[in-house]
Amino acid sequence: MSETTSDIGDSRAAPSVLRREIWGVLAMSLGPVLAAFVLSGLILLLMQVNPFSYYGYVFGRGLFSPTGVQATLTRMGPLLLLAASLIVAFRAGIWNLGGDAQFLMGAVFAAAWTPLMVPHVPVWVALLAGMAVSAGFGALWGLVPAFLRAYQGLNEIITTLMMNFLGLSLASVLVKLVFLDPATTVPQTRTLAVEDRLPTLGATTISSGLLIGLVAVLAVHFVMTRTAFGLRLRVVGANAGAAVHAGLAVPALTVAVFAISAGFAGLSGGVAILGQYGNVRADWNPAYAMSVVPLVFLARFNGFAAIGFVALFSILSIGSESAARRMGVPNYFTLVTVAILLIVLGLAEYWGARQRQKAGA
Amino acid sequence: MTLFTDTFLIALLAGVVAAGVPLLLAGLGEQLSEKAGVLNVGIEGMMLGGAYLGFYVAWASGSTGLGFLAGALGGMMVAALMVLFCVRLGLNQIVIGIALTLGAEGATALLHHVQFSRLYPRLPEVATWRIPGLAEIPIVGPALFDREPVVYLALALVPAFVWLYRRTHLGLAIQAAGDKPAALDSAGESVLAIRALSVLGCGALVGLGGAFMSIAAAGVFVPFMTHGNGFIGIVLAMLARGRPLWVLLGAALFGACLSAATALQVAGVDIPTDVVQMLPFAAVMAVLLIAGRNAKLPAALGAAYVRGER
Amino acid sequence: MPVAGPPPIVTLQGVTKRYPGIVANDSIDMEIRAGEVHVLLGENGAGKSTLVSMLSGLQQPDAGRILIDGIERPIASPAVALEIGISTVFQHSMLVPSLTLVENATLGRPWWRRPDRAGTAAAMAAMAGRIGVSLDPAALTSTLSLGERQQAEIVRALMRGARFLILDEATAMLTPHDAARLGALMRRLASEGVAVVFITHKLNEAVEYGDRVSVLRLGRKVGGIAPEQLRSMGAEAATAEVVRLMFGTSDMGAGAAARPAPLPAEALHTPVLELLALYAEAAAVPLSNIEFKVHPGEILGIAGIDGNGQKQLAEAIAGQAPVSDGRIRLDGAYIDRLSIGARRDLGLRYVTDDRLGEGTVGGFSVALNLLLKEIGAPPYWEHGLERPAAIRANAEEKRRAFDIRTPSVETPVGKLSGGNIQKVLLARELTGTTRAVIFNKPTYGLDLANIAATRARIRETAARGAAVLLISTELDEILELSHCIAVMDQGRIAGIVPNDDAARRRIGELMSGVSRE
Amino acid sequence: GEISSIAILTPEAGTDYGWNQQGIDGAKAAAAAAGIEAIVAENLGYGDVRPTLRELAEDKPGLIIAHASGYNTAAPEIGAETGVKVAIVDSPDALKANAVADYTASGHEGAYLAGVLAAKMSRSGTVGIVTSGEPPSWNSQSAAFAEGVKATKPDAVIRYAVIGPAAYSDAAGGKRVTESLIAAGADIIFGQGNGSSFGMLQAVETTPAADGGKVLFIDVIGDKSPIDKGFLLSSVLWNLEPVYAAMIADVKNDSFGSHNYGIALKDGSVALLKTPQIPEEVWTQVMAVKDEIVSGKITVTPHFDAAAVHALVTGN
Ligand SMILES: Nc1ncnc2c1ncn2[C@@H]1O[C@H](COP(=O)(O)OP(=O)(O)OP(=O)(O)O)[C@@H](O)[C@H]1O
Ligand SMILES: Nc1ncnc2c1ncn2[C@@H]1O[C@H](COP(=O)(O)OP(=O)(O)OP(=O)(O)O)[C@@H](O)[C@H]1O
Ligand SMILES: [Mg+2]
Ligand SMILES: [Mg+2]
Repeated sequence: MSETTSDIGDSRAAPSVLRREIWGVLAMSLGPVLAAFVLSGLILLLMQVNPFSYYGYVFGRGLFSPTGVQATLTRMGPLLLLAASLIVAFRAGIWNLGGDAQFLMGAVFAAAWTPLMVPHVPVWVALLAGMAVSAGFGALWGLVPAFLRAYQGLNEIITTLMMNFLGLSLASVLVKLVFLDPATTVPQTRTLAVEDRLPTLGATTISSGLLIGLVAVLAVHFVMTRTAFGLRLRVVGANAGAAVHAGLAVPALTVAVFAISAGFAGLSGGVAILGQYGNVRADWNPAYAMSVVPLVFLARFNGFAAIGFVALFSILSIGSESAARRMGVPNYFTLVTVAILLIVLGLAEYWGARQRQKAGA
Repeated sequence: MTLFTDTFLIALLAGVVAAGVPLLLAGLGEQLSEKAGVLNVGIEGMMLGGAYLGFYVAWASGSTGLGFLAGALGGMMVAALMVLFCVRLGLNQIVIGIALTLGAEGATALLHHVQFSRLYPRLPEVATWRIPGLAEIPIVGPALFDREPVVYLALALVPAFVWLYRRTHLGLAIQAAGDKPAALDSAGESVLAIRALSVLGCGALVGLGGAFMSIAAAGVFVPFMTHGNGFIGIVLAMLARGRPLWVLLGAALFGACLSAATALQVAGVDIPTDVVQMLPFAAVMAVLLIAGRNAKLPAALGAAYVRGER
Repeated sequence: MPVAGPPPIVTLQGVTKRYPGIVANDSIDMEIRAGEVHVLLGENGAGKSTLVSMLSGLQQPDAGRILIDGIERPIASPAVALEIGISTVFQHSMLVPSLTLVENATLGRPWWRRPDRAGTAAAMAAMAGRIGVSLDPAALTSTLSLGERQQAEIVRALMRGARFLILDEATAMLTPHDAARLGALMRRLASEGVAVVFITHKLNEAVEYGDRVSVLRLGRKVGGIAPEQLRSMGAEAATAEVVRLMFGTSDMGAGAAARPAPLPAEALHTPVLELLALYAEAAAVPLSNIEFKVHPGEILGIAGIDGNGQKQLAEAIAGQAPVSDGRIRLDGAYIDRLSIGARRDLGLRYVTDDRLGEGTVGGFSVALNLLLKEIGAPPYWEHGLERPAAIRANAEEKRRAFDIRTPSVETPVGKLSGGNIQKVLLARELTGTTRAVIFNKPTYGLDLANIAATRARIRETAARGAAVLLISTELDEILELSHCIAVMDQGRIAGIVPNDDAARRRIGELMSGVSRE
Repeated sequence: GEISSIAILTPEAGTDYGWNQQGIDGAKAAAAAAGIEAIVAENLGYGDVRPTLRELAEDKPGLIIAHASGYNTAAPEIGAETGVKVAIVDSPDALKANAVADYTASGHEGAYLAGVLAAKMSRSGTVGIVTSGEPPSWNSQSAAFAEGVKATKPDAVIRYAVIGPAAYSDAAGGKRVTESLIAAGADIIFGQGNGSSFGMLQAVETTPAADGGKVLFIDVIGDKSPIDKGFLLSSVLWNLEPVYAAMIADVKNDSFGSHNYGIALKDGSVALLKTPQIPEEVWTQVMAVKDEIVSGKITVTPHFDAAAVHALVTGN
């Protein structure tokens, strides 16, 4: 499963080429979105729903209404952190599909300990510590597959999927039996008071998780494309045999990749809890990581593109719930729209690659 | 009042089969697809497709046999999209796989909403084939040898696949398509044909597994009813490293753990349910730790084949 | 030119193939006739393999026509090629590693049929016997050395009973003895009416086995020698003519340099690289009791038939394979417990023969591949940050110095021709300070000019005081460069001989197991 | 105060003959009775409900009903942020004047009656409980059911099994586990689960009891008699309309948030479904027990934690 990314040599293009590229990128990103809406619009027509009103509501809510766009931006925070997590892993050729459990581990431990810390230390200390805890426990959960892969050669797709199932169960065991808020009958952790959560941006309801997520994705992008450490990881990912031959410490790098990747996933859980939700309920699993996986692939592991796709996905998921309700369409339709969008974006990528090849020939 | 009567043991063993057969079919299907170099993460969607179409046809026609056939067809219909996008056009297999799963989840839930959400039709019990002689064995007999034909088919597929992989040119070609497609291509065989065939075969098996869930194991279709069985199928296929018998063992292990969890609860053993539910996953991790060293995957797994590309 | 008799099996008319940034084949006209060995020559990257890929159906021309038996017929796929009777041994292995040789040989037969393993194995063994190589049809391909794989591919191609056989650098991995046998076979096939296209960088082979020569340069056919001409010319003159066509000058590669001068006595005091009773457990050919010393400035050749543990030896010294007993010393310090990177830091270099598998990262640019073993080192990285200008400058410099033919230094290295990938490897390993260098088949796949340049570089490396271990299956190369020659047989050193007048004979004896010393 | 509309949020679709459907139907009925509009947001899942809450709050409905225990942190927070009154479940302590009220809907009294009914109807003396998970509302009914059985027939055996940690849609699992319970001797199944309850129903319909007779099914929350094939013994019916109607009235009187709401046998918001499977004399006896509960002679205390349920069912 080696993915040869095309931006490896990062062409330093001339200005006119650049302008053409920007147009190309715009056409390449808006075109497929439109095409996807036409296709799902046809299905809506079959269901006797006016597609224009439906998508009017989707974008009206997800992008153009003040509270809607704030919800979209808030939703992006944890997703961006997961994108950062996956970019590190995928660029290093590590198929970490266990992001959901790593996310939950981070969420559960941050939720368990931060409310306990708050009375004793300044809030910002508690929040920073909570984020550190979440990253730490996310990373810890990632270390099992890391060591199995690095020192036993065990394929990480199997182990991360298994650790995912195990982690979901463990998270709910922890919530129900260990970190239970004694004050409620509902199995959930103690709640971090609204005023103790991560600050929102100015007078909005946008969680500062958005900023953390943006910084994380950009930092990861920079590290992976512009630093020696990132290059080492990419060598391991592209050809492990060559990495061994070049004298890279492949097992250590593998463990490092897992720790960073799972750490970001854990931090994503922590930021979601500390910034938005305040507590974790038993059996809670928003399954964000599985949604981000295809987005990161479509972005070809590029941080900027990932931000774009995460934004699009967030707009769609915030907007279509509202549209479904207003139009009387079952919410399941959102799944169909996302599926069509992913396929059309994949097709656009294919078409673009062919165009590039033709242009080069 | 003893709990562990014959009847109870039979039910537990039958439970292993009921939970294990869809996993076995999913694992065998995924194994076929992976051997040919296509990482099929869309099998959850194929399973749902099979579960829905199988149930619909069985319900509408009143024939479970037709239902199972339609289930295989439903899986193949979703698989055909995978063939078009990933084998023919070479799009990213993980993106398309996840998209197909989401799409099938949404589509079958919508269809269920329109058709069944008021009536929740349930099918009568599926007729079983009683194997004379074997069915008389105490406990094991009724649980294993008086079953729906699909169960026998699933079990028979295990040696069939061993035979296919080892003893036919097609088997060699499938392995070549996953390990070094260029070699297969230069030997004059179509990589696309082999991969398409494998993915369609995968879809048929997985769809049949889904139909088994909706027609036989549940007798009813509800949205998202495969609830992750497809992903467990992926794990089983990877765990088995190309050997069908290992898929069978893995599926049996999973089924056994589920039945064991039920048995423990029914027996009133007071461990938290969530802990009991971790059993199968913990068991697989244990197997991985003990036996899973150096799991080798086909070299070209996940990579689209483009002739002459360097 | 009036055509007498049947039309050529394949006729190329204005065939053109373009890749991004390069015209790999530029309007090529060529005829390939039954009963002829048609030798295709050209420097690395000239476009030979590209032509082969179009003849075998792996690529389609962007322009031009292909005629089969005088009738236009595109070779749309490998299946069509096979149907026409075109059988190819590609430059890079086309065997499935996870299948045995027999199973590889049966690929392509009808799906439903049961593989006839016994029958195919017998046929393979028979064909192998005919060309004088020995192979184990039941062996799993991944356990075989590159040389053994190449032999198996030749056998498989011959088994297909083709009327048109293409051999793309098929002798690159063979010993001169085996190459001669293959040559004789080509002649025999030609006399039986088969058309053979033979690509090689060894001009002596070209002149000896070829009926007709075509020379490619920068994608264009720049000339050729017709059969009558070739027959009348004599070996010497023909070689000179070929060199003129290929490089535009005729005094290339003239006469191998004499043996190296003996080392000064003081160089022999302290060895740089020392192996002490080294054992390594490996699946097929374990190393046992390997002992030798290499002094500063000394080149120790390792001769032997391919697959006798040479690769294990190189990997054990480089740190890529575990050592079960014995020690390795570099400049007096024990290095056998050190990691690959630590050994490299001490000045140990290993030029691998597996240029695609481990030597390079195919999807990465030439520029990055040139620095693959120095990631993080200044001036290319400062404080861990990439310095693109420095990386580029380094690449441009190496590209010039080593004559790497690439559209740009940003081109993914996997897109280069085999020989040019090899140049990237050499360029990477032969710069900077080195104490000991292991060369594993350093010139395989290189054209004449590049072989000469590479050999000069190996000499230079030694002259600067490094110890050199030269693993090669080319005896001439070893005799040209080495001070001493160790012969490997079955994972042992059968003997070490000084490079004197008797060396060639004694090596032959050692290789064939006649004597041991 | 003024009230022109109410909004209700549910995690799943309102077509499940269960929790979601009862909530939505109740809200619609209460709104219709009060002559106001009901806005329904269904199928929201348990992931992130805040955006929907904020959007609904924009239209300033008189009341937002957050109909899932998973919403009981988010709803009061958004209510406070936007100044909209919210009703939540499973958080009796969250009461806040003119802001938050709780309606912990627990059918435990009805489940107790179901236990009495099961004990009287069981031929084998073994009854089974199947649940798709262990949320508080399931637990309180499982526990009360067990108490009802024990109180009626102390030597009865109760078999208890959970399909999976969150196996709400696992219909095949529901059937498999139910079949195991039947094989363990149960001839009455008390089943709780959304999609998976159809698998339980299927098991009951296709598996004979140990004595070869019929196994009967006791459902919860909704009324599945329209789709019954003669195996539905009863159901612990919830009716949320009175609860919501009381809320609307309180909003009008500015007394919302002064007290919590509940469902009980007393006002008929909890009831036991009568089906043809129940013989008249048994029904009469069960109704007698009901009267004792209503009159306070028998008190049924809810147990919301899984451990209490395990203790009750294993205490054989
Ligand atoms: N698939 C491809 N994509 C891009 N460029 C290619 C491809 N195949 C060949 N080339 C380019 O075409 C040119 C000719 O390559 P080719 O492999 O035919 O050379 P060659 O004559 O066989 O050289 P060598 O002797 O080194 O094997 C090279 O510059 C190479 O980089
Ligand atoms: N991992 C392995 N398992 C089994 N056999 C092996 C393995 N590695 C090497 N061999 C066998 O050991 C023998 C020596 O291999 P080695 O690679 O050292 O030969 P070589 O002369 O260096 O060849 P080349 O340089 O062409 O690869 C070969 O016959 C090969 O089949
Ligand atoms: Mg070539
Ligand atoms: Mg070697």
